[in-house]
Amino acid sequence: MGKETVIPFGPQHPVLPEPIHLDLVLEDETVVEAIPSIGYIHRGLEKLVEKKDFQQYTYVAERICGICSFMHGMGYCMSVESIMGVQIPERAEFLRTIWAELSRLHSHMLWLGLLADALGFESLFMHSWRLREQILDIFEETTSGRVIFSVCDIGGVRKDIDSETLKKINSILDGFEQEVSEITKVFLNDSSVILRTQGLGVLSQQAAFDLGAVGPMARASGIDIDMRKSGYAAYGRLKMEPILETAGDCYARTSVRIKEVFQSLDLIRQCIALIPEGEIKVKVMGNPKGEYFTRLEQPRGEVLYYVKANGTKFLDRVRVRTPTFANIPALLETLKGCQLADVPVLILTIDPCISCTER
Amino acid sequence: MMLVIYIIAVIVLAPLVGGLLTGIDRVITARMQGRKGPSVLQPFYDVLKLFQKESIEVNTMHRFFVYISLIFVIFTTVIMLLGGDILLAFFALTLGSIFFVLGGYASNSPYSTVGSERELLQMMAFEPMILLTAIGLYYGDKSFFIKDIIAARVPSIVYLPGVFLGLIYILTFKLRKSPFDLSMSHHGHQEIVQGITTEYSGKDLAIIQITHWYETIIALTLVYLFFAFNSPVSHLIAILACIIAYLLEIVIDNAFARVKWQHALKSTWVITGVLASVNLIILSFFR
Amino acid sequence: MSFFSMTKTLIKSIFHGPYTVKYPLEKKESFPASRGRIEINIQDCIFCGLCARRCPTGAINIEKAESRWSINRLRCIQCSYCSEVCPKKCLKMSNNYTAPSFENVEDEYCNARVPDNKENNRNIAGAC
Amino acid sequence: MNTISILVLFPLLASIAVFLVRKDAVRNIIVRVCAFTTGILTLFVVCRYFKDGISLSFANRNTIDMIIAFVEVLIAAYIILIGIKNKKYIVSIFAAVQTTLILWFEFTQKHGIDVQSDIVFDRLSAVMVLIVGCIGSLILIYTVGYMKWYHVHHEEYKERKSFFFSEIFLFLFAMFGLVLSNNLLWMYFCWELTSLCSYLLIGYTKTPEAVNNSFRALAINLGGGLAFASAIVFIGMNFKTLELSVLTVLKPELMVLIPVFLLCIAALTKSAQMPFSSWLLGAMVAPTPSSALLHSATMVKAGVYLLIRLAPLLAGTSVGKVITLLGAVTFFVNSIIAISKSDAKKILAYSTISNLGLIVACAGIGSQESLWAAILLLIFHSISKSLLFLTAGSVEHQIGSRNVEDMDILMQVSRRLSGYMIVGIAGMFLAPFGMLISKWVAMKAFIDSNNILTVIILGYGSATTLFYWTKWMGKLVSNANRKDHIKHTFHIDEEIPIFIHAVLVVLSCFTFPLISEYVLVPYLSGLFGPGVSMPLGISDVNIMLIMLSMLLILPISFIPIYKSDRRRIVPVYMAGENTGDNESFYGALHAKRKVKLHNWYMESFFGVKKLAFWSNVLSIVIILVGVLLLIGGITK
Amino acid sequence: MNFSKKSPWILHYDGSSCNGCDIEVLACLTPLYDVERFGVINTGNPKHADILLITGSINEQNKSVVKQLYEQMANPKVVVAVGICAATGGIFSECYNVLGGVDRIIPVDVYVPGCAARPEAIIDGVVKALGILEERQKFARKKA
Amino acid sequence: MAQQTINTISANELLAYALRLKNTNHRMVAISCTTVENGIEMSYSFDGGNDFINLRFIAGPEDEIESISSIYPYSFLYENEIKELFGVNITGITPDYKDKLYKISVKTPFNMKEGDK
Repeated sequence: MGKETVIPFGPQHPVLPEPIHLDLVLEDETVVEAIPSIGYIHRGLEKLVEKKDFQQYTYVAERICGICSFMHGMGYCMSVESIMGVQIPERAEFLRTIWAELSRLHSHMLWLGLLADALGFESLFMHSWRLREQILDIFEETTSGRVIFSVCDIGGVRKDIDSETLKKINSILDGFEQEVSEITKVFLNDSSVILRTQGLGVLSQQAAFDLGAVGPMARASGIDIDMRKSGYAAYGRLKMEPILETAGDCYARTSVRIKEVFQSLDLIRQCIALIPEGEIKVKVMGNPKGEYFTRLEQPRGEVLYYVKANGTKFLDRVRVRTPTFANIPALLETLKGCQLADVPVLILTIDPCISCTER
Repeated sequence: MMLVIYIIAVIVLAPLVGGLLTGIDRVITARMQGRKGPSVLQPFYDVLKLFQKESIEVNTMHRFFVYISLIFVIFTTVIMLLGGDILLAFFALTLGSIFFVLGGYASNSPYSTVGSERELLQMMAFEPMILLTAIGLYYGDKSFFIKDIIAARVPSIVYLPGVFLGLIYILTFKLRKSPFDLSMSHHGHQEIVQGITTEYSGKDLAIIQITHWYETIIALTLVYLFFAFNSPVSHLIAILACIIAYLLEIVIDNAFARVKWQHALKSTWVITGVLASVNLIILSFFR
Repeated sequence: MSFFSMTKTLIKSIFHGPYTVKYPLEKKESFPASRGRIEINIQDCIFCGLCARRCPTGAINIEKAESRWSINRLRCIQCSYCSEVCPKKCLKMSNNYTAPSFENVEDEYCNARVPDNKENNRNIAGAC
Repeated sequence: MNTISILVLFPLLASIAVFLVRKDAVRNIIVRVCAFTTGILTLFVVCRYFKDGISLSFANRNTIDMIIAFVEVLIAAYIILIGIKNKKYIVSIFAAVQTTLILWFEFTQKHGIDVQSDIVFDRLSAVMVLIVGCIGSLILIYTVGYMKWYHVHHEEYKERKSFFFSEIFLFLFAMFGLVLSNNLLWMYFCWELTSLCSYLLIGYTKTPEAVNNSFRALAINLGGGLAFASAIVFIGMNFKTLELSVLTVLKPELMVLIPVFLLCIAALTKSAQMPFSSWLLGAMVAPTPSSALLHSATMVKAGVYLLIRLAPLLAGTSVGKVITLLGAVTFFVNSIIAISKSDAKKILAYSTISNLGLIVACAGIGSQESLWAAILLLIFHSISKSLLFLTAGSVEHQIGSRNVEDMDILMQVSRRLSGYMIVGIAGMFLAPFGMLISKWVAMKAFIDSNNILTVIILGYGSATTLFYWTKWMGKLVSNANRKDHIKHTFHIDEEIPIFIHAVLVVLSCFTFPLISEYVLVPYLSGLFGPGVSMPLGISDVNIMLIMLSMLLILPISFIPIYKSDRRRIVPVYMAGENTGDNESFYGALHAKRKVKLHNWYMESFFGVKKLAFWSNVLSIVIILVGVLLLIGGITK
Repeated sequence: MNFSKKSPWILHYDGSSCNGCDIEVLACLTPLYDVERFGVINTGNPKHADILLITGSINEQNKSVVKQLYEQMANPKVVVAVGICAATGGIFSECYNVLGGVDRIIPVDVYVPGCAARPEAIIDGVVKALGILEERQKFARKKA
Repeated sequence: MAQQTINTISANELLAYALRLKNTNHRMVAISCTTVENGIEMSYSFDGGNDFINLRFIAGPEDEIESISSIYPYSFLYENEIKELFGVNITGITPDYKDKLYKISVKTPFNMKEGDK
């Protein structure tokens, strides 16, 4: 035809907070082909186990990604604990769950903001991020870090939350819920947002399964995958149902995440109500030997940690399969035939975390 | 002699007012977003900084278009504010805009080119409505001259409500506000980087900013025309109307997501087409 | 479907006033637990080297012979692991973060027994 | 013999002469000389009779009539034969019917009809003669250069250069005859002759596509011819006259409107208005000079010329309204479709149809303002469009493609050529240039005649016009630095006519107040009586001229600025992956990938497939409404 | 008057950070910290930017990108390395694909420590950078 | 906690197993690998809702492992990565990035000795 436009999209691009590159082949503005190129953040973290001992690696694991940093630390610790056969105190399980759900809140709020930004809805972006700061404050108060917490340790957690603070968290979350429900209404009801998200990037249930989608991406297409149902940490003692949508478009993915925000609020409240008194950490002695696969539900979906230890201080292998890695095939599928203006929106609806993906 | 003084006054004052409006816009927008926002004079700081910066370019041709564009936009402002022919002013403005678009093509860079296409598409979407506005105003007074329009016995808004609404609709394009900031937005985060201005820097970018200030004044002058008539008080009302329209645009900017080009084109043509056509057809029956 | 559904929040924000903390002018109250920088009480330090060995990034350097403890601020990840393992508990995390700098900052702390040895006490003013 | 007759007959002689000469070099000289002579003759005739005009009648009219009838029969026989040979029976039927009709009229009904003046030269004819003569001769000179290259690059086509040149001269003869004739029978003869020339030129390459398209053109034009013939018979039988000038001063009653409607149909087919527009698009397979001459500058103008002549009869009547609406719809739809095209000649063709639509709409209104606009549109369009066609031909010659997308390297290949092309495009739609001035007045005329629907259509149509021209212009100014471009020489035979055209485009804009004062106002005064004036205010005209001067002066004034202010040149922004040459980036798999930048075509909105069918239906409906209105008038 | 101090426009590029510093850079733009008070706009376009904020370390694949972005910025320009990865490579400095801090590739003017760098620290870093920007502007004008 | 089932298979049974798992609606979770003495230990993890199954075999340096991208198309990223970083000779990946998924400053695959390749 000769009417094709080929342009680079990324690695540096104002709508991309993280570097990923696409060769976009357009006709007018319609994407005919999108060929990805990754590796801009590839550092080689898995290989770092050869240089850091298994205790130090906790801190490396947390820095796999700065957004779900808590979950990464937790997943790694859980794997090592499982290998070593350590049963951590119940209070620690609950604290981990609270922080995990707070992480989900902060991640989803961040995502909502970025989505609004990709849609060109600046005020919504600002307000989402403003509300997110409340969660970060809770984090800072309880874990002493804003985005990277270093609070999870092998054998439990390093900091406790006293009951006073738990109450305070409860009241902060009440105010938060009220304000969030105000702006999430905009995401779900405003016509200009719906115009941009509804019917965009549709992934049918079959396609989502065939492409191995995980997390909200899969749940928005009606696939019931939620690792929290497996009952790790304290989830076994909480009431929760995975949130499912069937449309499989960007709107459904937004809707799933928004509902998960409220679900997380609910889970945190349940935890605060149920949390037992007790120790927060057991002492871990010796070195791990054995292997274990741990699977958790991150804000972005299912994550898999595979740890293999040989009885020395240094582990044989740590393998992390992050949710974004699993969602990339689905993203490429949805990009076909979309508009150039939709590219950032579609990239965002998988909630990409490139630094997780490339490690 | 007076004419020369007038012209110089327009050339100097229009960007000052335009810049100030942009500054106010930025402050109000920030407040709406729960932020403190920059100082009101920030747009001037930006432009002055750009003038002090190094100007780099990707080829020797593309800066030329920006300057020509500015000259024709100034030309338009002068015609309009001196009460000249409104259609002629539009033609000069279109000429200016086209040079701006050509500037985007001239840099031959991916995002500039896509920006140019989008800008052109926007022009295609809103130009008819601007023409129809002029025609509507002409219907009232049998004159395309602004000085005649604002000296009419009744304000144009009385018989041109539909046209006015259509104009408000496309004002969003002219002021480069969301939802119609496809080609170039105030807010940097856009899929086509900064569209046409991607390759401009330093002085050239400053010129583009100033051009936009003039365009803001031109856009508000159009609103003004609907309210001004031969009573002196009406001019105050008209200025008030301009301010309200501008505030409305700021709210719209903050309350909408950016639309895609298909929707921008379709909705603009349909809405302006219906509003303006119905208004004009009814008007033509009463002649 | 609705139009202008954001307006309520927008107008509320105008009346509420900015949420902004005017940072350099006024500071946001930082939490007591906030992680800022590692401070050392050099008098108590016994230069055992445990912190240096456990530090995941190798930011801490100890020369036992010269009784020197130094930390590279641009390597420290504020994990607080060193303060946990310190047998004398002389390391602690303060909630003031390190200020940005124009070059690599290495804070050195020398043994308190030679306080006047200015040449070896780089950045001591800022540190102690 | 009168100079006018010489002017008309000279091309005929040239045609025969060129046809007979087989040697390239000799023929080229003859063509140049004849073209030059035609040009001079035109200027001479126009200068001589411009002031007072002239009408001629011929004593030996009957002889001429007989010759014409004889040639018509020959032509008809030829058309019937080729129609049968190529199984395009519709052509044969049309030719047979209309020739029979005319012959029947000639020999049985014509007695007693007296023709006062066979040829009328007034200011409108002067304009047409100037266009035909000047542009025609320039294009002929251009053709000499063009055809040299054409057969080098298209070896697959049989070389028939002498045939080609001779056809063009023959066409000039027909065209002069057409615009000068007041005698409808003569006009009809020339009308048919132009159709034939067009057919022959479209079919020049003899490819199946060309043959097909040429037959389509012939069929539609013969259909128009049939309408013309019927109109002549109707007029001759009812009003006992065969003079156009007599017809136009009749009262626009129903009986007059019927033949006028028929003539309008003929005009619409010739001017390729919808639903008859398809032939013009097919005609683009012809070599570019013939497209420039026949299919944009002159022959298609014959239709609108006839409409402008008939305008006094159309003003305010139902036929006029129908014609206006049809013109407006054609204008709108075709300028929309042009957006979805990337072939330069296709764009030009759609733009031509669209602009003719505008002229038709103006003529349909028939007020003095609208006619002012119509004639001015006719002049400016002819010059600009012919410039564009010629440059498009040369561009094809230079870069081996006439796709607009490939023209981004033109700036590197030939700065002058792209400069000319930019002038041509600017002339088509930009502010201080002629087309826009006329559009402006046209709009004013529509408003003043309370044709609000047309105004709205015009508003939206102009905006689409802006889109496709600007994106084309954008390609021309974009500095693609592809290194593999071919250096080609710009033939002097091509450059001179192009240069003159470009100068004419600018000059005509500067002088349009003069054109208005010396041509349009006197002509319109003749129609509407005294009180006709230029529809634009003096201050506006002054501002326009200031803008035009600015456009000329500003680029030059930039030269010293460039000299004093040299800047650091950095690579184009490609998200950080520019390979350094502005042409490619590091893409997936770390491989270099070429950046391709193409314009938008928005086929889903503006594609032919989407629009052509329904717009044709719409225009047929409009015509049928016209017919119904006439029938309704009869039965009332 | 020197206006570069009044309107610093930034370009943020994520080298190979863990996102921690990235989201803190973005958080600076949001209501709580709102760096637009200082006239800061996150342009996302090297041609418009005055300050290049880089988070994360340099690796094989992004080193040419960083270099190119730096070259495409107009003078005067300042580079701020945000976070310890951008300064030294941080905890990742021993990874096989981390070449080290940003100063391996382009001259860095201000280092903002922290893992992740706090928004306050980033604001401080930008303010520090403004001083350098002003100096450079003066120097450039003297030379001209 | 989900059951950790590790089925040790031989390399040439992989496709058959994968197909069987696909037919019982298992989704692939991850492909992991570890360098062991006599080659690369490959683990293919599958999830079927309630059960979590790992297929395990050791790929020797000379072995050709057939890609399961024909059964699980989204395995291509994992396989490309493993092929590039660990040098497992996986054949028939669609699309094959030909060891260009990442641009890495050190020599890959890691287990190669100096001078190889």
